Amino acid sequence: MSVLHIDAQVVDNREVIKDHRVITCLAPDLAELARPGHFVNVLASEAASSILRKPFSIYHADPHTGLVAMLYQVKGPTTVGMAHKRAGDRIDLVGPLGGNVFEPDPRPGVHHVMVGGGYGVPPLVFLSKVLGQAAQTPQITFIVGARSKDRLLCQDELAEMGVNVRPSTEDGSHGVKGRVTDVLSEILADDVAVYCCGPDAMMRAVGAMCIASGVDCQVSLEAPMPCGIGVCMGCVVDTTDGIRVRACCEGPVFDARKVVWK
Amino acid sequence: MSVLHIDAQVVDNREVIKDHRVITCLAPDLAELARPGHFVNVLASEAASSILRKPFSIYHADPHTGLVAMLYQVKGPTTVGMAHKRAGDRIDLVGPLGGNVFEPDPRPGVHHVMVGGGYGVPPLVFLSKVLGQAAQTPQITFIVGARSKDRLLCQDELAEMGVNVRPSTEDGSHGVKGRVTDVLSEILADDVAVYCCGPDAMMRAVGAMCIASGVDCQVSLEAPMPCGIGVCMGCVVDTTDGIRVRACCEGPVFDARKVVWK
Amino acid sequence: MTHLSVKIGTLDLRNPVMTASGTFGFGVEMASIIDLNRLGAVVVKSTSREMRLGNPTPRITETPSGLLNAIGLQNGGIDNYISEKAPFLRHFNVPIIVNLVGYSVDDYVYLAQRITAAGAADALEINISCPNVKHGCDFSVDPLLTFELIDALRKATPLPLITKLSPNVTSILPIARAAIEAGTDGLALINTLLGTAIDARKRRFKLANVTGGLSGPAIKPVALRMVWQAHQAFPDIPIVGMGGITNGIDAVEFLLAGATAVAVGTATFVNPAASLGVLDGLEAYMDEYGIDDVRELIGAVKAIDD
Amino acid sequence: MTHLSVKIGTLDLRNPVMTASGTFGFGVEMASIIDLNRLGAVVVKSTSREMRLGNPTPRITETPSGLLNAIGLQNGGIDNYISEKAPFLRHFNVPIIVNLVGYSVDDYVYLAQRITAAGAADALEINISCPNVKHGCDFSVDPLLTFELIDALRKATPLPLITKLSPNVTSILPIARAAIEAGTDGLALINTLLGTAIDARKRRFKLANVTGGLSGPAIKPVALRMVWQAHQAFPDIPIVGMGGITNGIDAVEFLLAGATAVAVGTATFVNPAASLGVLDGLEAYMDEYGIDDVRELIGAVKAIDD
Ligand SMILES: Cc1cc2nc3c(=O)[nH]c(=O)nc-3n(C[C@H](O)[C@H](O)[C@H](O)COP(=O)(O)OP(=O)(O)OC[C@H]3O[C@@H](n4cnc5c(N)ncnc54)[C@H](O)[C@@H]3O)c2cc1C
Ligand SMILES: Cc1cc2nc3c(=O)[nH]c(=O)nc-3n(C[C@H](O)[C@H](O)[C@H](O)COP(=O)(O)OP(=O)(O)OC[C@H]3O[C@@H](n4cnc5c(N)ncnc54)[C@H](O)[C@@H]3O)c2cc1C
Ligand SMILES: Cc1cc2nc3c(=O)[nH]c(=O)nc-3n(C[C@H](O)[C@H](O)[C@H](O)COP(=O)(O)O)c2cc1C
Ligand SMILES: Cc1cc2nc3c(=O)[nH]c(=O)nc-3n(C[C@H](O)[C@H](O)[C@H](O)COP(=O)(O)O)c2cc1C
Ligand code: FES
Ligand code: FES
Repeated sequence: MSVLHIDAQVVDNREVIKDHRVITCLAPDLAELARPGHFVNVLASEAASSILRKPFSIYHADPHTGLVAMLYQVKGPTTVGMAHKRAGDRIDLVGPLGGNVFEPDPRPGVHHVMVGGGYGVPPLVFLSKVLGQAAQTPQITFIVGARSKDRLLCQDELAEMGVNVRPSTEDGSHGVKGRVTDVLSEILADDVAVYCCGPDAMMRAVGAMCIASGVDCQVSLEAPMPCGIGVCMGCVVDTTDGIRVRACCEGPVFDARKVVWK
Repeated sequence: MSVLHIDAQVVDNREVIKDHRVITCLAPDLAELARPGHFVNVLASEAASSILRKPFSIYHADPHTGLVAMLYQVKGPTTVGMAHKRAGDRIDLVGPLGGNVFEPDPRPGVHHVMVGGGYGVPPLVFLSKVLGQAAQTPQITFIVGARSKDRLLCQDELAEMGVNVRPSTEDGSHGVKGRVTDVLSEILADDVAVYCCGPDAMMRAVGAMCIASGVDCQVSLEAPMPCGIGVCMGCVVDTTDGIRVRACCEGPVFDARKVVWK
Repeated sequence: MTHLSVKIGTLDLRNPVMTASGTFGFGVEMASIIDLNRLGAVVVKSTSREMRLGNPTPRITETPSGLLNAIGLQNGGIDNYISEKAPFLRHFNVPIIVNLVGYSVDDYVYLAQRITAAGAADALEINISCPNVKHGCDFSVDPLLTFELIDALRKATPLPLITKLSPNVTSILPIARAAIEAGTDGLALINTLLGTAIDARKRRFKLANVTGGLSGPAIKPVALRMVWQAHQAFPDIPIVGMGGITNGIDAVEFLLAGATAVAVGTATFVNPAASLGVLDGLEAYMDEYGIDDVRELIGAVKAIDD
Repeated sequence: MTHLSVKIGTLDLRNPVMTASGTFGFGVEMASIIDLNRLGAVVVKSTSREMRLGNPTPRITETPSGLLNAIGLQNGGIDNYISEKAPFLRHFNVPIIVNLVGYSVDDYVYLAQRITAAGAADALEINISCPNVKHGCDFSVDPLLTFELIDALRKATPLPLITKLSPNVTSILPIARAAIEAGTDGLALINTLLGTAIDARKRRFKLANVTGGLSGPAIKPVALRMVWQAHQAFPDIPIVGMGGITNGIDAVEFLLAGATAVAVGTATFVNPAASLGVLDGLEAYMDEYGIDDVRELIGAVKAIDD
């Protein structure tokens, strides 16, 4: 593991949808190492009373420009602090973190299906981008779920990338009315590999559906990540092997079959 | 006592000499009430681990524009936080505080002598300004001390105000080489009233000199001011009456004769 | 209509938000800043038999998310309280709780009798736990002494008694039990945690008194734990919870842990109207969650998988 | 040349900065992030007789300037330590201190004997103070049990023994005295303060275990006070001070209070290289103030008017 502690320069920070922003910073070494599923641990500020770093998935990482971006929902001390940053300010990052990241299914001709909700979407956008760079452009479907149209993330970007975007909204204001599983159920097939990140309930439902259909499904779990480097045992998740493993080191991406949901 | 809790808008924040800045904000009610010697208690930030407010003398207060300014030395959590503020940001103030402020000597023709060092200078600038607004322009001498020329505060401003500025520097790089007391000793006379604010050692020496010469001297003491409103008893100073009084309510300005120096 | 009132013994509080002793003076300065009549009760600074000058300065210093104080109970003494402070406070329509501190059972009994005779309070908070004075803790670590003290006070006054415990003990339960068996009407917890701070550059303690009491948000987890422990052990005794309460949500946490009322201390230094902010926040919480009676919250915390 | 080395019993430390048990894993992950050889010692996670899964999740939550943890001593057990962790750690040129935890004197003696026989540590830290496991505190609040435990360990192993005390007591001195009389070579203080946290909106505890141990800057004033108290009472016994140490200045404060060495815990979560940052900061302080030997700092704090 090669973990960097970086005082990166913010180059951009903007709102994308209500309460959700993208912060872009210059961190060439991180941009080099980052893989889809990796996250960084962000420090609110040295002087803050909230002392723990908080984890954010890497959304974009470009080794050529050295830029790395995270998409975040503004909710607590760390993300409020992030929202205040302007171009030129510094941001304190530890990363890339994650001992097990998304593994593209190596089967030729496999149909990659992303299922994302909320701030679970950005790591899957990163994954789609990396997959799209393969010599043989693969088939990628991206199911994005949200409560309503204005909460759907990364729509334009995904459209531009040429992936097959399948939005679903609970209120039917855009795409299929319903949940991501309603869309997924139509797509599941033997040649499909599923990659899922979103709220627990979503991952659980998607995982169960895939397991039932015998389809491989990788889920990226959310757990508190006090250290992110494997030393605090605060992030553990129970696995079907009857052991408790660290989401930061043995995850955050797990085979859905291994996860014991709470 | 009328104490305001204000979420004021910052309109300007600039460095004046190394590590010293002036922050100006819009606070009309405060500008109305503020008198020389009053201070405000500033909160670093709600999310900071340094929870106490810190006191800053009012440097400028203009009831016409509603602007209030403080001159501060950047040294710890609160002042670093203040230094980061930009025009448009908010600053959280409680004030005006101080139960006893500078009382202009009412004798006609009295020679007002200010003796200030470091961030003790700003409240005396405010006092000079207020005195200067009297119908009969009074005689004001302003002795400013510093280690060297580049540490002297408010020079241009005082010159413009038409007060008699008498700088002294320890290294002799500007004005009299020596301390403020070297200048003061030449000036002390029966018709003089002294107003002093600066480091403890300076106030002690100035106070002693005035007492020896039978000259009235008001000193503005520095003490930690956890609440500033008289309820915590953290700011007490010993007086020659054998009691312990609150610097925030019975001060911060005291008759030098009353102060028991530590 | 939201029901906010609670009872501690025979003391009726119109709402559960009071001030913490030593952080509100004697209410005089605060009266020009906030409307005292909106508070559940005003708890004044510890009052002793004789006037006390307290400890030498510096007696306050900052620590991360906390405040260390070694004020040492500076107060004007009981005569001054009765002749000057109480008459002022009686202009308001708010229960007054006087926090008493003494060196001996005699001192406390004397103070209680004076206050009772003068009608200068609606309840007494018995401070057996101040860490900043010599022998300030003898009572607070010894169940027998605590029993003796509260028993004597119980016989000396009909006023409701709230015993304020020290958190600097292995377990608060034996002390709490002693106070309850002796007839206390309520418990107040917690007083400050004993701590110190050192200036590395000067190589000196930061407080003239060497040690001080830690308050503020830093101690909230410890305070919540103790309130919960006391409430589990003695579900029928009203508890005044305090330690780092800054807003309405903090107050709700203490109520859920088992407090019947809460006190706002250090937060008043940061925001002079903090106590009213806590009250407003509590009401807003009750509105949001459709809670009609604040008493529904008391002790209502559940385990995570319940 | 600056002299940084200190001794705890027969254990030589090249400098006084070590890691706090439970915040550095078994050094494996850290070895790829920092140079372990620069540390005074590596103290590993508490190790028990059998493998332990620890408490259910969530077992960590944030509090103002602090961290509440209820990990509950998850570890692979002594066999795993000896066969897998120790051989890895032995590749480094740094003293290894194993933190032991058990349910009984027998457990501890067994663990000490296994470690000693395997040469799998240079010293033992005896954790009698973990607040997150049932009966984790029996030893730490009882001087007689503490004596019995340390006495048995003293007879069972020649390795230096460091007894880690709980801060959740009325006074640490009787426990410290018992450990010293039984032959401990040093004291480690403090472990975490017992606390809890409640989610007001969910009306549930934030930790599955209900209570947890508070660490981080919030507890530094309490930790400094205890180190100072222990050093005043037992000036000859080396103390490993910890509790909120984040930088070199914090370390200097603990040394001044009377610690011979310091341990960095929670700060490692915030900054993976915090322990080395503390060491660098300590050296910078010594340079700035012209201190040649770190031992000059130990217990050198003075009163304000001294
Ligand atoms: C692997 C992984 C990847 C993730 N990726 C993303 C992502 O890409 N985008 C995204 O938006 N999120 C992501 N998350 C979730 C994100 O890490 C959390 O939402 C994070 O907690 C947000 O931090 P916050 O401080 O803004 O808010 P919160 O952590 O929700 O803040 C509230 C917390 O702070 C405490 N608190 C509040 N005020 C204070 C105070 N003054 N002092 C002390 N404590 C206080 C509260 O008790 C509470 O615990 C990811 C999580 C994981 C595990
Ligand atoms: C009446 C009066 C008027 C004054 N007027 C002025 C003025 O006009 N201009 C001016 O510049 N000054 C003025 N001062 C002085 C000013 O109030 C102090 O210098 C003030 O302490 C500066 O605050 P600070 O937080 O920036 O730095 P400091 O208070 O010096 O910061 C250091 C303090 O913060 C603590 N600390 C540091 N980091 C943390 C942390 N992370 N968490 C918790 N605690 C921490 C330290 O322990 C230390 O106590 C005045 C003082 C008084 C009494
Ligand atoms: C400056 C200060 C002075 C205090 N004085 C007293 C006192 O005189 N009597 C008392 O019982 N408690 C006293 N306390 C303790 C508070 O009443 C309260 O128990 C403690 O501060 C915890 O609450 P908080 O974190 O909200 O401040 C004092 C606390 C502070 C900060
Ligand atoms: C997540 C976590 C796990 C801990 N595990 C242990 C442990 O297994 N054994 C032990 O003796 N102390 C344990 N501790 C306590 C630390 O070693 C240390 O005593 C305490 O955290 C105070 O130091 P700090 O404030 O620097 O973290 C743990 C602390 C934390 C935060
Ligand atoms: S976050 Fe600390 S071990 Fe995973
Ligand atoms: S600052 Fe609190 S009484 Fe003066």
